[in-house]
Amino acid sequence: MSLSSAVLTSVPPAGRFSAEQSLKVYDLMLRTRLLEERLIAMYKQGDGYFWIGGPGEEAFNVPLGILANKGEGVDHDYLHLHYRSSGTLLAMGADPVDSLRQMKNVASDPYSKGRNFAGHFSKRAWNIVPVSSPIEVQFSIAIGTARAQRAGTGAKGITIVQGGDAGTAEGDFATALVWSSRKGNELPMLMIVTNNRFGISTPFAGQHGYEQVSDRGKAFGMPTAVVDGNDPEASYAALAKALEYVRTERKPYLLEAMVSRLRGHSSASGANVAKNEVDCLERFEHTLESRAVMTRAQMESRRAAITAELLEASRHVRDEAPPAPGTIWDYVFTDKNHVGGER
Amino acid sequence: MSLSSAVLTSVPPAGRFSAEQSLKVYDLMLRTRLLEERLIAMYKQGDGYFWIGGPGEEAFNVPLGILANKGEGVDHDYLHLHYRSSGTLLAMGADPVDSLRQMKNVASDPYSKGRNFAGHFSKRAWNIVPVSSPIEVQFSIAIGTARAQRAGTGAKGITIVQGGDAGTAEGDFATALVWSSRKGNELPMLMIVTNNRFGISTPFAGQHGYEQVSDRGKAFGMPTAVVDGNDPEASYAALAKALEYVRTERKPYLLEAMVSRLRGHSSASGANVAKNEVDCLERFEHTLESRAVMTRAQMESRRAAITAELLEASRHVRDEAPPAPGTIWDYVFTDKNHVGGER
Amino acid sequence: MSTMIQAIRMALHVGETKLGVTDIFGEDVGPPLGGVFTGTQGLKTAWNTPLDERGIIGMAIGLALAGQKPVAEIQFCDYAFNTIDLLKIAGNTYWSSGGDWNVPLVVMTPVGAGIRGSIYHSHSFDAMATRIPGWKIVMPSTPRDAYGLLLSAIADPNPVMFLMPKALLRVKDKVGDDIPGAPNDDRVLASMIDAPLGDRTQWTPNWPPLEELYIPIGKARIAREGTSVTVLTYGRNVPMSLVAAEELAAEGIDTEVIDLRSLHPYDWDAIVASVRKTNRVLCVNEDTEITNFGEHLIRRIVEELFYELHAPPKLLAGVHIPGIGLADNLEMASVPQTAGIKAAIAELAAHQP
Amino acid sequence: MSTMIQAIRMALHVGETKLGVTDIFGEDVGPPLGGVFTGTQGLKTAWNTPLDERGIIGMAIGLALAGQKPVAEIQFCDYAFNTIDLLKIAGNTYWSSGGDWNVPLVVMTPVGAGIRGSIYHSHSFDAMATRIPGWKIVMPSTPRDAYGLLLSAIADPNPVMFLMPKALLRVKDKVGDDIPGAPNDDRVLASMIDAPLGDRTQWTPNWPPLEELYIPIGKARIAREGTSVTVLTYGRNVPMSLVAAEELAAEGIDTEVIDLRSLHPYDWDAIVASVRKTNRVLCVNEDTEITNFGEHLIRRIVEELFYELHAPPKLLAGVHIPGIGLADNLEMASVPQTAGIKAAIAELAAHQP
Ligand SMILES: Cc1ncc(C[n+]2csc(CCOP(=O)(O)OP(=O)(O)O)c2C)c(N)n1
Ligand SMILES: Cc1ncc(C[n+]2csc(CCOP(=O)(O)OP(=O)(O)O)c2C)c(N)n1
Ligand SMILES: [Mg+2]
Ligand SMILES: [Mg+2]
Repeated sequence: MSLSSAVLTSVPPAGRFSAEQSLKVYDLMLRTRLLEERLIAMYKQGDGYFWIGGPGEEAFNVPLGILANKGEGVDHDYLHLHYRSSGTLLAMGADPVDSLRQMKNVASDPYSKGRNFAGHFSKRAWNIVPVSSPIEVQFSIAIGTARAQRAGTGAKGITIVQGGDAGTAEGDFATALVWSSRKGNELPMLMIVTNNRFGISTPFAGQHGYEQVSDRGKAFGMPTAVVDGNDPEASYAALAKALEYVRTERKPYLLEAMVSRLRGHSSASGANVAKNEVDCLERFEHTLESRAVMTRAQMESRRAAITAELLEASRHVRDEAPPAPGTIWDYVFTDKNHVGGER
Repeated sequence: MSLSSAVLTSVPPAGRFSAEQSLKVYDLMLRTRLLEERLIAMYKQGDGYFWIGGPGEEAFNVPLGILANKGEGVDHDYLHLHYRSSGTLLAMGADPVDSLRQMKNVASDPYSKGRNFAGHFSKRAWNIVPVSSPIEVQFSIAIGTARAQRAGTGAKGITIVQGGDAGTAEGDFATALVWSSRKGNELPMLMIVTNNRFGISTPFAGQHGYEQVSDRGKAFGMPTAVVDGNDPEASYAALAKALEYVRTERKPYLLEAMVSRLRGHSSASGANVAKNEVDCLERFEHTLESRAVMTRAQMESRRAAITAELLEASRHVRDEAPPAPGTIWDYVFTDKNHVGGER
Repeated sequence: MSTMIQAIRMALHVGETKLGVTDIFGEDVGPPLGGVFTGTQGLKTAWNTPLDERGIIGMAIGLALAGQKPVAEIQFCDYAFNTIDLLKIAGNTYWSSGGDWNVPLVVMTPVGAGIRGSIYHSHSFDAMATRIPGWKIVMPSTPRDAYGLLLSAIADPNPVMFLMPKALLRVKDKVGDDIPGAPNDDRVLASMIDAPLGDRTQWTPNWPPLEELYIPIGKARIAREGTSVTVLTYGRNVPMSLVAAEELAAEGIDTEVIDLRSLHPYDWDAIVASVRKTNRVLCVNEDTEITNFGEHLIRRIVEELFYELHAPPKLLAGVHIPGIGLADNLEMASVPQTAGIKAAIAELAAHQP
Repeated sequence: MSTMIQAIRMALHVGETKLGVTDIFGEDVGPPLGGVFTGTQGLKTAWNTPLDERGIIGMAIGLALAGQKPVAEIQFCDYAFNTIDLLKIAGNTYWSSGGDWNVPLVVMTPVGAGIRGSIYHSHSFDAMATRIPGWKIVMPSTPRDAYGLLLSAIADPNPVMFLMPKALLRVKDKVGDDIPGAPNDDRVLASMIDAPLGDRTQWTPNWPPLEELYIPIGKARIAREGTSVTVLTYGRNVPMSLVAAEELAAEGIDTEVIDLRSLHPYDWDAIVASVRKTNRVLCVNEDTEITNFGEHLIRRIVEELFYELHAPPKLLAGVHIPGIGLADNLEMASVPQTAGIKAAIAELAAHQP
């Protein structure tokens, strides 16, 4: 488990964070937000071709990263994430500079070697399965890591899979519901829908026959819940409860988090500041201020420090080498010319 | 509407059939059963390569055929059927000899010109969309005919789509649920699952997280029902009620019929008589006998007459010509060499 | 003068007002966005679907069976690969039912590289599409061809796939090669049919008095006549090949560039005529090179015109790797570029039999 | 002496007992049926999945990511066409993640015509499979090759597709060409490992003491040496080509039949050596002929060995129509038959350059 999680495991579900915990979560949320802002700035300055990310999901994704059982293999949690998951990554301890590297598609990008878009994480050492652009396929793939961890195997980890609201219209979402809930063959799998009420330009309303996506889990006999994903304490508690259930019962759970989309869908839609959306960071700042956990000035100075740090990092990344053309041939197969039986 | 339906429209839902109606339904059920038996015999005698069909579904599929609004175009019902639908076809007025022709894959096969397996019906004049071997795709296609008939278009017909229980694990079943129930965009579509508790060799138990497939409709806000598909009167009533709802409300309805599989999955599994399955025809015969609607002797003579008729027809079909090799090139395009604009 | 995406939009407008198109749909195809490339802005029958490509193709098939005339969009062809079975059904229903049910639909989808689209916005679909019998497949390289091919696709009673070369969608057409009925001034056209930025709820397009134009499916266009080498290509690689040809003209190499426009049925007569003239062939496309449509063309040319060939026919295509990388270096090394086309033509021209 | 399906079952048994196979799954793969072709009878890790091919492939990818060794079956390749996007993901994950995650899985699926399977049990998958980078693709034509290729597929740390020529699954192997450790008497073998008809709940197989055998992926087998014409083929068309070759031998035509065994990577060295010797090439496979893998082979042969060729290379493949019809006449006219192969070889041999 990550260091940050040690700090927080003592929080009672649905309870308030302690001062120390608040500072930790705030710092991660702020760092995530500023990282996304730096990525958008890089895009706007021509230091990257495309941006997509998670401004508006920090209050949910940071607790997820804190609570995940980090490590490699079936005794740790597999994470099949969405492309708005920088909060989860940073909470698990990722270095923000690596996101800048992927944005700038330099050779040192550890997630894809300059091949993939920003936000498309991959980290085997932490069981972070590659984020793939095709929507919802992670729900069909997650059943496989979950099977490797099913009851009776002795595996301690579980599988966590996350996607957006619009994506639940794909058959893959149903695949995850069907396969995870087979009677006698249940899978230890937390399914998360981060509902920002949009798929690119298309509003949730008019595309779905239910009020809440999580209702779809009910017919399958699995527990479901909806949480205000703009509230880090509520999110933390809901996640802790869901994770506890899945870890213990080794059965599926469907959690829907209502979140915001603060910079629109992606750079393709401008990445401009959205109107009429709750800003979880602002809200948490108000809370911390009103609880006298932090002052405005402290917040400002934290913001300034991280901003400077990221700017500096992005300057550094700008000078890193692009991948060489010939590297396109790397990693097609694990062997250049593998012949069966030569183990 | 078919002649047979005129006879039956006066039946009150959930009520008993009149004597006349009973005879009509019995005759269609018997005819369907005997047709399937003839097809199996043809297979076993080498007059066909493969058999699949509906022995055990007559009590449900015959009422469906009776109640369907038969004809071509949006003012009639589109039928996207399963491969066990001979009862529906015969109830709509299909000539059984055409099924024999498809079994023998002769050129005169009106459903596929000797190209497709038995039970793969197609009849545009009656809105019977081609039965396709891939399981469940009909659920994704049915949303299109239903959209052409949605509220506001003035279309009088609705769309009926039917599939097996195992097939509901495919994403296409979820596609139909999602697309048919979009708020404000509901589709006039009756979805039917004929649940025989098997997918080939795989039992229902252990593959699904719910007791009844129809529970999956609930989250989508659509009415659902389960009916004893071995009882023609209950089936008739349940279908009448569901159809009435869809025709009037122009919204989706999910109906599950519990049916039997009396000859196993197909000829690949032997097409032998199954044990421990309720035989709807036998049951209905008991009912008619106990109600003194028909005597055993009358039933036997009916059976003998139809059997003889079908045997005679199959002898005739055996002499029909196979499709010529060169016909493989027919019907690739509607035009041999169509060039756009030449309307 | 218009862009290809404007030409597509205008064709769809003609489709829904004159040719019976009832439904234009796909992800983000309806208001407010009108398509991620703006292709469906302001169209009265355009609507947004759920995020479910299988539903989109199924919907199109169902509408076509019900006698409607649907135009479905898959937002990027990269996301059509979970629907191949349904595309096969669209292509085989007429045949399987022995001529009972035809399936008159159009699927349009942006294809290819050139916009730094990384692994999932750079795929090609031409090789895949040509593997699905029962479909007609077209791919324009100019706005005018896009307009005329799309109208032919809509008029056609069979399933037609309209592949949109995404790198060319915003390129302006040459003057004179324009859309009949559309204003020549591109600013005027934009003011009439491009949705404004920001709030669009009050906006309606002002369509020009467009005339019908049908580019026949199955007929190629000789984009440049020449005698030294034949280039068989389509979509994005057409303008690239033309640039290469112009550069080579200075070196005395006279290249014939054939824009196939239709991939199926393709214009075999045009190919034969050109090969008989030049005796040297280069096929250029962006799809991965193993089991590639250009290989089909080469196979047929070799089988039927072997003794006409003065050099081994060549294929220049995407390399056979699992994706197209985001970094410039990676994308450029993965799909044909003008310099590579030029070198391949020059090599063929210089080849001594 | 065993059938190919028995050889596959024995390889899977070795896989689950010696090579770490953890899960063998698919529709009807587990008890009681053990596969629609009996390929998975009696295996301890075989289980039945829901009827959902996307789930099956997703499950395989997930298990592979979790370090397990899954073998997934798609009941007929005809039902894999809604999973192409997932197959692409299996093939691109290692590349996309810059070498972070490999995906060691095996997908096996029956392919091809020859059992009067009509429109949806006769498809081929070789052309489609070779279009998906990152996969190794193998296809046996004998029980022994099936055994050895499947063991190599299981041992391989990459995704491997094992295509099962369904018309050959129940054909008995020639004596001497058998599985190491399996009894020679086919009745003895059947009594040991074939499930009884009827109730199987009490049955357990009695596995022979099988030995590991690895047929290297990427190496072809010269099924018949010859000097007149080279036939490049695989799967069901290998025995057909051998029959054609024997018949032609009487007419003085000495055919070399190369069983590719691996479609990707394929054995280019073997192809080059043979073409240099015979100077005439025929590619034979059952898939539809437009954008066909044989066309790739021909394109490469033409590009690299043009001046070695004494006749235009030929492709004999499935015709480009939407399906394979049920009636005998239709199936026979749709995919290569022995007589057609023979005629094509004879024509190539007789060709005067
Ligand atoms: C299979 C597939 N279809 C279409 C797309 C294009 N696309 C990218 S994001 C997106 C909308 C996703 O909406 P949602 O699932 O709600 O996630 P969000 O972006 O709102 O977090 C679409 C349609 C895609 N990436 N994959
Ligand atoms: C997409 C697809 N996958 C697999 C098959 C092979 N198959 C044919 S029938 C069948 C079982 C269908 O079960 P169910 O849906 O319950 O219908 P039933 O046959 O019981 O009426 C399977 C797996 C198929 N035809 N299509
Ligand atoms: Mg969303
Ligand atoms: Mg069933």
